[in-house]
Amino acid sequence: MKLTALIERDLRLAYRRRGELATPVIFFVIVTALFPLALNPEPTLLRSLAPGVIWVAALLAVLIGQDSLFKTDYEDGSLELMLLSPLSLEWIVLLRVFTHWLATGLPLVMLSSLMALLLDYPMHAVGVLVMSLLLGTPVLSFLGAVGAALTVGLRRGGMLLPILVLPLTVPVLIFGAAAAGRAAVGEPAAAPLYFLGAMLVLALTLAPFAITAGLRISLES
Amino acid sequence: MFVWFHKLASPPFFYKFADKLAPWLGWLSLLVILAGLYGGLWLAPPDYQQGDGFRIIYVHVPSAWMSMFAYMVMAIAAAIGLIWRLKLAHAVSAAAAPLGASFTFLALVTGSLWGKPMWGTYWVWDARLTSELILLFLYLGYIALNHAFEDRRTGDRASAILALVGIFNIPIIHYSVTWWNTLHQGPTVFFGPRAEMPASMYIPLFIMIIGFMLYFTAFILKRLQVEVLQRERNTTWVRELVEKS
Amino acid sequence: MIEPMEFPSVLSVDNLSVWRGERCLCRELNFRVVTGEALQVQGHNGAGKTTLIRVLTGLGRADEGEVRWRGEPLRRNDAEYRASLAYLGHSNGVKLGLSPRENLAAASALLATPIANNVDATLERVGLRAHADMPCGMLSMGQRRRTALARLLLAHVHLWFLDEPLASLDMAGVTLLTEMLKAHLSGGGIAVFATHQLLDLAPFPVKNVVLGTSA
Amino acid sequence: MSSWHEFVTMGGYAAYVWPAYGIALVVLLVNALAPGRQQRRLLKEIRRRANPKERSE
Repeated sequence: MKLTALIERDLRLAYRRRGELATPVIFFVIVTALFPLALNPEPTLLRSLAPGVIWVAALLAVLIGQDSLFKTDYEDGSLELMLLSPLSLEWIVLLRVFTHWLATGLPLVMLSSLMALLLDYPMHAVGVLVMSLLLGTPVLSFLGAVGAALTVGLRRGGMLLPILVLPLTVPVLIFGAAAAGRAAVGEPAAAPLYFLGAMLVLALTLAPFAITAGLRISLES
Repeated sequence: MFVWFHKLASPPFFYKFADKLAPWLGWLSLLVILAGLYGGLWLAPPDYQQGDGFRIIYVHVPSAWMSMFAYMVMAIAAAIGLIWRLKLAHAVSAAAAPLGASFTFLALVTGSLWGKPMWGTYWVWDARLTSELILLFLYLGYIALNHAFEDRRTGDRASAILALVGIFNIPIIHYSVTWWNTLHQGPTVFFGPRAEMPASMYIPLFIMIIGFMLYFTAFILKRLQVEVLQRERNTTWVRELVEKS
Repeated sequence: MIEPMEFPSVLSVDNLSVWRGERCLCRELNFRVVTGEALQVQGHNGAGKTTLIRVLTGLGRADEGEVRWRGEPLRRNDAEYRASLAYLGHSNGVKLGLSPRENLAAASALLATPIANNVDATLERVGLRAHADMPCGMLSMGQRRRTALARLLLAHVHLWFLDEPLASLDMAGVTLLTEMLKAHLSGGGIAVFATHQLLDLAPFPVKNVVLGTSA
Repeated sequence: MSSWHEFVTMGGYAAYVWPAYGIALVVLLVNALAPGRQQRRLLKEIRRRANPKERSE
């Protein structure tokens, strides 16, 4: 199938510039590590703050990473070819965001369990934390992709993107951090996880349309 | 009727139409707001719990109401602009944003001034105030994107997409914030009209809301004139208009 | 390839006006190009050649007027139209991290029709056989441009839109492009290109559009 | 309200009620005056561009 060839291309490219793609992940690790330095490194305090700290750091890291989603394609002209392809741009974009998430979001989710240990987050709840990030970070990727599509033609788009997208990410942050927080104190975390799942379904179905519309507008001039 | 709407969407006709209508609506809104203030600040009795502090309601609730109404106007106009490629519709979105942002700002400031005597602090992460704050961020994002492009038309269309994504998100944001708020059981003070309010309390509130709506209509027309002029500056009708004046 | 008579392959433009910000690039432009013809877009730098070509591909949009393909005005998101065109822009659309072979494989994944020429033959044709597996970042500007030219040969499409195709090509590259264009026209194709140099495509007719004279 | 005094002091809430109305007044006034000023400035600019000769006047 053709679309698998596109995934293959994206993953191959991602592998060749893995250094660049690692930056959001490194950013995530460093930001998480800064909190104990700014706060009091007392274990009970850290434990109570851990879900929020990890979630905010993941949110920022994912959004910062999304700036590069279409940038190189825009600069080298591949984006025009994508738009001129007779294949459905929605599908192309969906795969694009997904492979980008595989390259940046997934490593971040994996590392979050490690960061959880540094923040004295209870071991028994790590599964829920990882699950919440697994469901939530793709939603962030899609929201970030909408912002990236709208700002791809702008020279100073990198600063603008978080301003546009951060307010939209509030529900993901709330449910994600709540799931991780509840699990840590032994409360049931299913409800917020379901909400995250529902948002993921919404993002998967609606965001590609917003992203393609944004790309078409950005490339018009 | 439809023909009339079609004519109204043509920029030169609209410009003259707005020129005639805006001052009338502006003065009318002033009258209505003054009447509402008289009712709210003088005639209405003090609240049995909040005393005279509750009188902030007459500016807080209309502002909060308008902040959401303006976003609706902005998003609907954005959709019309994208679907039917109506330049005037994009101008409506661009004109509604700064007005909506100011109402949101007002709702936040009056809300926190109300909160101080009730909670003992200017800011509490109450569900409504938090939603208002996020709404303000959404407005700021829209305005920033709208002005980020060299070509005004590209900016209009890009920010229209953002407004639409926003309107889909607002219910989810509001729901999540309410959920989060009940989870953490913050202090709740009731902002807004209550079922058992006497007529002398809620009638001024409705008058104020009507006054704010009139104000919004009057000054969105005025702002639209500016937006239309900016977008149409090279056309012959603008040249003729300039030469006549 | 037999075309039904009622749908002759013709690209036409009716009363096209394109503005860029405050500047009018073309006003009420009219032309038509048919099978076997080429159209050269001329004009000084900044006259709007790129913008016009982008409007013709459907990437850009016109302020007034219409672009018609086989008599039908272009719709928004016209996948059928996009399936019948190939575009070579200012930028090559070549990924520097991938080799020419990988680039062509990715480009063919974006096509609707199965590829007409296999990747090896195409690379041979544009003279990149020896460099097929080097990352494009290590190739010269001219070789990258050739990789982009190779993309045009992957599928049989009716319309070629070429924006400054001669940029960074050497003499042999210019000859290659001329031959490619002639082969395309003789196969019943249409080519629209913007160049500063005149291309000799005899015996095929080359029409002209000159932009920037009215401004 | 039964007296001016009561109206001004707002039953002890004057420090909150009056600033709220004051800020509202300022915001509404700014929004009311800004578009008119912008419109005049824009018209002037368009006129100047249309006839560059009149600039010296």
